[in-house]
Order: sequence, then structure tokens, then C-alpha cells
Amino acid sequence: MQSIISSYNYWIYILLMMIGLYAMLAKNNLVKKVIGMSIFQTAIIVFYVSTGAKEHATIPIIAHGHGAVEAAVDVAHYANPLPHVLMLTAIVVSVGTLGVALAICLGIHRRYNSLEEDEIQEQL
Amino acid sequence: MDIVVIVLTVIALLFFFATTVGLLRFPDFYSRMHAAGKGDTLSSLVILLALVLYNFHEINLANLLVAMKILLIAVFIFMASPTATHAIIDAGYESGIKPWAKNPEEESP
Amino acid sequence: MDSFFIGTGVALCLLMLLTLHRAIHGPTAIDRIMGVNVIGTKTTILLVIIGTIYHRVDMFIDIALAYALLNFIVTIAASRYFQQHKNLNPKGYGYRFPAEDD
Amino acid sequence: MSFVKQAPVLLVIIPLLSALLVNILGLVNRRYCLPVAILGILGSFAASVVTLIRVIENGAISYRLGGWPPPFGIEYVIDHLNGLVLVTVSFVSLLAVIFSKESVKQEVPEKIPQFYTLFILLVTGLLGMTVTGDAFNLYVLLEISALTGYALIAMGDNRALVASFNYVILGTIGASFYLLGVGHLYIMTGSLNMADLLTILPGLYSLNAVFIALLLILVGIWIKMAFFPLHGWLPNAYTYAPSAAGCLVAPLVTKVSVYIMIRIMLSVFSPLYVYSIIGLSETIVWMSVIAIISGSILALAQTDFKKMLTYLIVAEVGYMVGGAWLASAAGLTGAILHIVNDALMTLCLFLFAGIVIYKKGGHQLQDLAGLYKKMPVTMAAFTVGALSMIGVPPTAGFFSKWYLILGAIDAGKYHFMAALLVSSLINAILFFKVIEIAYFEPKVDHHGGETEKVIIDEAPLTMLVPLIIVALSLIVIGLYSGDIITNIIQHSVPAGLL
Amino acid sequence: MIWQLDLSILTLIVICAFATIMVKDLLSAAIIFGAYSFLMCLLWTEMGAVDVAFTEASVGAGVSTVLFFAAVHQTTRRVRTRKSGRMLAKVFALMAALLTGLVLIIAETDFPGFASPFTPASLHLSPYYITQSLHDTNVPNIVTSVLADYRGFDTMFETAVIFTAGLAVIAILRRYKRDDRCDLPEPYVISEGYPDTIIRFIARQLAPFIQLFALYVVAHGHHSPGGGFQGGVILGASFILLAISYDSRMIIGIMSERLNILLGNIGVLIYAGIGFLCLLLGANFLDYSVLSKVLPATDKIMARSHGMLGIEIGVAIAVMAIVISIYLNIISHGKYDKG
Repeated sequence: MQSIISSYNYWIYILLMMIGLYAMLAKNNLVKKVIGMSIFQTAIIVFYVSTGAKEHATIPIIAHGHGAVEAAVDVAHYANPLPHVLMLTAIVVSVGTLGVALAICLGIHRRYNSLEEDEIQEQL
Repeated sequence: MDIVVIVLTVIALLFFFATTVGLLRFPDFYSRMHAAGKGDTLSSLVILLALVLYNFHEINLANLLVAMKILLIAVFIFMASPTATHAIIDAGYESGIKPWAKNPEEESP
Repeated sequence: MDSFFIGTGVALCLLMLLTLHRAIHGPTAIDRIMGVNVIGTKTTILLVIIGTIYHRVDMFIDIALAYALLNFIVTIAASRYFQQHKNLNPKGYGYRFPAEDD
Repeated sequence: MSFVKQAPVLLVIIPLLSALLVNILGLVNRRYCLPVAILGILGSFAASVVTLIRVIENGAISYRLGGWPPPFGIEYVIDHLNGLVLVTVSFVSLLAVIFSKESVKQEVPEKIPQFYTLFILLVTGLLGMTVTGDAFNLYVLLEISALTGYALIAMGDNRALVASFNYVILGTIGASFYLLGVGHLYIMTGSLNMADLLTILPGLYSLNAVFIALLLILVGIWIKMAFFPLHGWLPNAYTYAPSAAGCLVAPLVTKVSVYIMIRIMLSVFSPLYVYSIIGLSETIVWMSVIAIISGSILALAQTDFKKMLTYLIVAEVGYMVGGAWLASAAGLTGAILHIVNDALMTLCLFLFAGIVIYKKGGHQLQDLAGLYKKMPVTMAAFTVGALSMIGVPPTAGFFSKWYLILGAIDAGKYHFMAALLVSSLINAILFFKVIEIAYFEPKVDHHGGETEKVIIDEAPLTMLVPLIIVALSLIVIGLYSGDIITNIIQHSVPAGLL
Repeated sequence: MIWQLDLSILTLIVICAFATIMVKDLLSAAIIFGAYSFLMCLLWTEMGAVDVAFTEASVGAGVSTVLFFAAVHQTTRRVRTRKSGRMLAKVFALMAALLTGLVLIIAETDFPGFASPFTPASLHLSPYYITQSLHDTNVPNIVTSVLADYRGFDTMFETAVIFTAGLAVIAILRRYKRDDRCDLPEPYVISEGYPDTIIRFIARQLAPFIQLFALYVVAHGHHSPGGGFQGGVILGASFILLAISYDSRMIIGIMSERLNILLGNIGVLIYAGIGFLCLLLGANFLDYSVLSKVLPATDKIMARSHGMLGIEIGVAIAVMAIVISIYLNIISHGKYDKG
């Protein structure tokens, strides 16, 4: 039981990743592919954030930090902040990619009046 | 104080449960929306009240601020949730969903 | 008291699962919007509850506040779609029905 | 502030600032865009030359961003290897931006400020990827260069959008695999700094997770560099891109990805690990053999000149990946030298294709007919590029191929040598076909009787001068390649190799 | 982290992901994707990653879902179903997905225990950040201090990524008047009951609150979750709310295209400019401590804190402008007029 719980996050991220990858490669509809891309990227974020989780630790904001500098900060008491920082960047990147991908979808729909990959291929 | 919090939370959970049952079991879109819009807003308010009470266990400035912010959430939910409900109902009406009637020919899926 | 709130959180998650049924199965897209709106409200509540479990509500409250405000935008945007398009076709677009040709 | 001391960061910051400036000035008047763009890239070129000279004199430089010590902050590391790549990247982009003046006016007349901003941001991304010593910082810059690449390609003609969409999907898979690989390294070691990883990882070499991290990173980068089975996005994307964008994207993006692969192999994992412990060498060399042969054959099958060039890029990527995985010093030297040479050769050919598109409006092989008489200088430069691609002695292409073949013999991988020779042969057939069309085939004229009077009709000077410079530099690098190897590349090849 | 919630939320997430991929209607897929992002936000809150959760909250609810709606609005909801065809692609995709999954599961067996405080990830770099951040920068929110200072260079390029994305959308979609090739006929009739007073009134009342809250998020990012990016997205979302409930023209009246581009530039320029200022003052790029030479009454530590605030403001401005710009471009199909 303990081992299942302890690996659960990693299994779920692998599952999400497979779903996303499948959607990106197999789906015929371009917007579906973009959705798959977003799921794929969130899967990676789940992975990173899971590496930063710590049992019995609180959020990485030092308590009562206003004003005076605390003498000692207990490391085990705070979650690992570095993956959070990295994933903030990754979320921003994924939003940027999403915007560009949707814009390209719109451009394609404007030219070919379709979002289905095979219909577009026929028109090429 | 804890007992009050527990009682309020349980009441809220019951309301949430009722909302969900309504959402699942009601026959058509409008009645489902009715359950969702009313039940959700009310139970949110009750549970937020419980959380305000729980967090206000000792009176100081920080706790007051937290309590005020939770109440602010309540205010926003009170403003936004009915408007959202209205928008959804309006959208449904505009797009031509027929209300449910006992007459089976007019029954919506 | 913490375990009580954890229990409350899990109960809310179960209710979300039930609501998700409505959000996934529709039958119309508007039912889905409704389901997601309800999930959004529950998310706001859960955020505050998680904050309470962590004993750091002051840090979580901003997220909940942002959610209460932004959930509204999603719902308005989605319902706006129908006001402009009016091509809701409950039979053709359901999850369980094969899509009909336009 | 001294320019020399701050040059490592300035070579990234100057283009970034000039990109913003281009965009602001573009709101005022479009004529300001190009000069500012040229100035920005010129500044970055100067900074990279200064940095390279400093590296040659004093050895590797480390620059601490924000003043934080390396494993905690982000660090820039410039050694001989990336110093060379930096100069190449900024040189190629300088020529490409000068070339773009007329072609942008013709192809994307309405979006000049956006085009130049994206153009310089792409250069920023590529330079940043090259200079960084931090695995995650590399990802961010990879995404900058990818996003700008998507947009620049999508600005091309009708089919460019579809090609660009495929590029978005595959590029995102590639970047995400890279990120996932870095994540695996992070969970095993807790560090993101390359030098730090190099010291921590040896204790973990026996674990599967480390091997899979390497595998994920490699697959991610292979998608980005269009290594053969993963090359699907490249030909269409590069063919239908606007020619000014193609001149930047085609020579640089794949080469910088190859550089990243070598950097990951040598500076994150050690040569000991990648060449001996995991035993992937043989497989990857075979894969690159397949890449070289199939890239060349596919190029032979094309009737579209630009598409033919894109398949040649696929084959050239095979050269470099194979050379890097030969596990011999000569092979690695050849691969690194080929990064430089191939960037210049591809630039030369794409500049030529750009001129043809500008003059003729198409990029089929038939459009080249009769060009020798009309554009003698252009065709002379093209011939130099073609000879270099084939690997004829005085040009640069010969020397890198020579080292690759030496490396193949050293490592006993004769199939790789055979692939190189076959590919050279196919290149020769290919380019003589092109030259034949351009030189001998008389221009078919429907009006008849006017073919005798051939007027020399060269491209505008802004297009011609970069082409001539590239062609000359191909010869110059060919002549001085011995110096480049002894002074620069020798230092970046690890000592333990054969 | 709270494992009971962890399990239940993860299960919900997987259901949502499956449903998003399976559902045969793009609008419904976008809606369920909205729910997916809500749940993601909850998951991250529960794991203690409040800043990530805040970003996901603002991005998921404010931007990405709305962008999906806008894109579907401009194209079509239709997903054609065909029984035959693409079998090869499907088999190939399934193989690729399964292979990736298998490889990752093999790697997973070597991972150190989940949520253990003794993993290399928790022992190598993070103790330094946790113990020294307050001391070095006087910022209690460790994520903010790592984001904006220790790894501030990443964040600068993160802003540049958003800026690039905005420009890319303009470059791809924007159509100027004379470039109206193959313009499709407007297939949909705008409804008569369109001006909805209730929604407009509430939106008008809420928008200033949202903007005020966004400014608070930017300014208070040092002490609580939040910061430039989240604040910028929320600011942008408030404009999007107005654009949805009124009309895009109103927003274009306030934030014209030129102003948008200019603001996006200025935001990134503030960030890079502060870094460059450090360079001019003789320190390394983005080394804020040297700003104490120019800022009155600050020591080196407070200078870092103020430097971070400065760049957060830059990020907020850039992100706000770019979010609005992307939305307006997508909703008006590049024509930048109605929608």
C-alpha cells in the first residue's frame, strides 16, 4: 500500500504523458492535437512538482518573514522551491506555445477551411 | 467553537450533495441549472462562513485580514455565481433548448 | 480537526467526481459548462480548505480569490459562444452519439 | 563595465535589446528596422569574437549571472568548443540579416518589424543555447528559438502554415523530452548546473534512470535536429519558409542542436559514460549511416531545388551525429569542424536559393535553367558551395569529411566511411545535375528567337555580397582548417579518446 | 502534501484527461480541459506548490481556456469521425506512447522515495535556497527570490518567450486591410438579444476589483504567492472579461494595437534594462545588489528586494499586454476589429 501511494504521482504522470503523446500523434483534428500537447506539457509539470514534494513540509514561504530575519530556518520544514520555480517558467512556455499553435490552427482554417489533417493533406 | 464549525461544514456538505444529486438526476437543462446555481452558491457561503469562524480562533490583525479575505471571496461568489448562472441559462435559451415537459415527444435528452 | 478537514476535502473530491460525470457526458455542451462552473466553485472552496489544513490560510486565500474571479470569466466566455453561434445541436455533438454531418 | 569582461553576457543581451528596439522603432518607421537589426547582430558578433580570442588566450571563461556562485545561480561557460560555435552563429546570422533586406520586402512586406524582431530573437535564442552552462536555462532558450522558428516559418507561403504546425507538434515533443530528461537528472542528483552534474553523476552511472535521462535528452535533441527517423517536420518547414528566414533557420538550428548534443555528451555525461559504459555507440553510428544514405537518396528524388537542399541537411546531420558517436578523437574533431563548415555551406546554398526565388519567383530545378549566363557571380559562388558540399579539396567541406573518414577508420567503423563516400558521390551527381541545368540547358522561350541576347542580371548588392563572402569564407576556412583544429578544436576534444 | 487528497485529485485528473481526448466536439473538449486545469491547480496547491498553483489558476482559468474558446469560436466545433483511416497513425502513436511509458516506468524504479525529505533533489541545492534566501534577499517567498534573483536570467527569457509568442501570433494571424485574401463569409448570425445588461453590469463592476487585486498580487509577491506573471495574467484577464461582455472594439479603444505592442516591449525592456543597469554600475548582469548605489537608503540586501520588485512590474506589464494582444488577434481572426 505504502509503495503504491509513494509511486502514485509518477505513475499518473506517465499515464498523462502517454495520453498526451497519443493525442498529439494519432488525432486527426488539429485543435485536438493542441489539447494533447497541453496535456503532455502538464504531465511534465506534474513530474517536476512531484520531485519537490516533501512529507510534513509546508509551502516554501518562510513564516512570519516580515521584518526581522529569522535566526534559523528548518530545512525539512519547507518544500523544495526549485522545481516550483522551474515549472513556473515551463507553464509560461506552454502558454506561449499554446497561443502560437492556436494561431497557426486559425491560419490553417482560414486557408483550407478545415481542421482535419487528412482533408488539408488532400487540398495540398 | 469547533462544534459550530463542524456543524456548518456538515450542513454545507449536505447542500453540496443535494446540488450534485440535482445536477445528475434532474431531467432537463433548466432544472439542473436551477439546482446547480442555487445549491452551489448557498453551500459555498455556509462553508466559507465555517472557515471564517475556524480561522478566527484568536483575535488579531492577521486573522482579521484572513477573515476579511474569505468574506471577500464570499462576496465575489455571491456576485459572480448568479451572473454566471444567468449567462448559461441565457445561452441555453438562445440556442434553443426546450424545457422539459411530461409530454414525451418534447422531452429533451 | 485537521483530519476532519481532510475528510471534508475528500468528500468534496467525491462530489466533484459526480459532477464530472455531468461535465463529461453532457449531453449538451451547455450542461458541460454548468458542470465545470460547479467544479470551479468547489475548487475555490477546496483551496481554502487546503490552506486550513496547512495552517497557512493567508497564503492560499489569494489563489482562491483569483479563482473566484477568473472562474466567472471562463463561464461567461463559454456561454458567450452560444449567444453568438446558436448552432447548438444536442443530438449531433454528444459524447455517446456519432457525429452527424453538417 | 569593461566590454571584454562582460562580453559573454553582452553577446546575448545586445541582440535581445536590439530586438526590442527594432519592434519599438518599427511602430514609428519601418526603415529603421534593418539598420538596428544589423547593428545588434554586429555587436553580438564583436562580443563573440572578443570572447573567442579571450578563450584561446586564457582558457575557459565562467560568467556568473546575478553574481551568484554556480550551482545556485546560472552560469555561462565559454570554452573552445562553444566559442567557435558562437562566432559561427553570429557570423552566419550577420550575413543572413544583410541578405534579408530585399527578400523581406518582397515576401513579407507588411510585417517587417515583426519579422526582424523574431529574427533577432531567434539569434538570441541560438546564442544563448550555445553559451549557457545550465541545463534548464538551455531549455528556456530552446523554446525561444523554437517559437521564433515556428513563427518565421509560418510567415511563408500557403503550405508553410501546415509545415509549421507539424513543426510545432514535433518541436514541442522534442523540447518536452529534453525537459523530462533534465528532470530525471534533477531527481537523481538535485542539480541543474552542467559542471556540477558532471561531478555528481559518475557515482550513479550504474542506474537505469541516468541512462534513460540520457536517452530522453538525446531523443529530444534528435527531433530538434531532424536526425533521420525523426526528420519528418524539416523538409516542408524549411522549403516553404520565407527565404530570408530559411537562410537563418536552415544553417543554424540543426547545427546548434548538434552542438548541444556534443555538449551534453561531453560536459554533462563524460566520454567514458557515453562511449564505453552504455554501449550505444554502434547503434547510433548505424542509425547515422541510414540517415546519411536515405537523406542523400531522398534528395536525389526531388525536383524542387530547395527541398533537395533540405534533404541534404538531413544527410549532413547524419554526418555530425555519426562523427560525434564514433568514439574517436578524429571523428569528434571532424564533427565539430563540420558544424562550422556545414553552417556556412548550407548558408551559401540557401542564399543562392533565396536569390533564385527573388529573381525567378520559384524554387523548382527548372527555374535554374540558364542562370550561368544571366548571373555569373552568383553561380560562381554557388559552385563553390556545391563543391564544398561534395567535398572537393580546397574547400572547407573536404577537410571535415577527411577527419570524419579518418575517425571512422580509427574506430573501425567502415560502414560509416562507406556511407560518407556514397553520400559524397550522390552529392556530386546531384550538384552536377543542378549545374548542368543551370549551365548547359538553353532557356526554353515560348516567344522564340530572343534567347541569344542574354543580359547579365545580377541580384541586388545586399544579396550578392553575403553570398560572395560566404563562398570566400568557405575557401578561407578550407585553407586554414589546420589552424582552426590545432588552436581551437583540439582543446575541446577530451584527452582520453584515441 | 496530503496524500488522501493527492490520490483523489490525481484520479479525477486522469478521468478528465481521457475525456478531453475522447470527446467528439471541440467546444466540449475545451470545456473539459478547463476542468482539467482547475484540478491541476488543486493538485499543486495540495503538494505545496502555491506559486505554481497560482500561475495555473490564472493561466488555466484566465487565458488558455478562453483562448481555446476563442479559437473554436473562430473555426469550427466539428470533429469529423470516420471509422476507417489513420489506423497506421493510431497504431504508431499507440506504440510510441506505450514505449515511452515503458521506458519511463523503468526509470521510475530507480527514483528515490516519493515525498521523502532525503532525496538528492531536497538535499543538494534546495537547503541553500531555503536557509539563505531570507538572509540574502530579505524576501520571505523563496520561490519569488529564486525566480527573480538566483535564477533571474531564466525568468528574463521566460518573459521574452511570452513576448515572442505575442509577436508570433501577430506575425501569423494579423491581416492588414489590403491583405484580405480568401476571406470566408461570416457563417454565423449574431443574435439579437446580444447586449446583455446583467452580464455587462456585473462585468463592469468586477473589472476594477480584478485589476486592483492584480496590482496587489504583483506588489505582494514577495510575501505571498504571486508575482509579476500571475498579476499580469489577471490584469489581462480583466480586460478579456470586458472584451467578452462588451465588445472587442471597446478594449481596442482603451488598448490600441500600437499601445499593446509598445507595452509588451516596455515590459521586457524594464527587465533587461534593470539587468543592464547593473552591468553599467560595474557588477555582473542582473546583480541587483549593486543597485544600492543608485537607490537611496538601501543596503545591498534591500537593493535585491527592490530590484526584484522592479522586474516583477516589468513582467506584469509585458504579460498583460501580450495576453490581451493574443486574445484580440485570435478572437478577431487577425483583423483586430470585432469579436
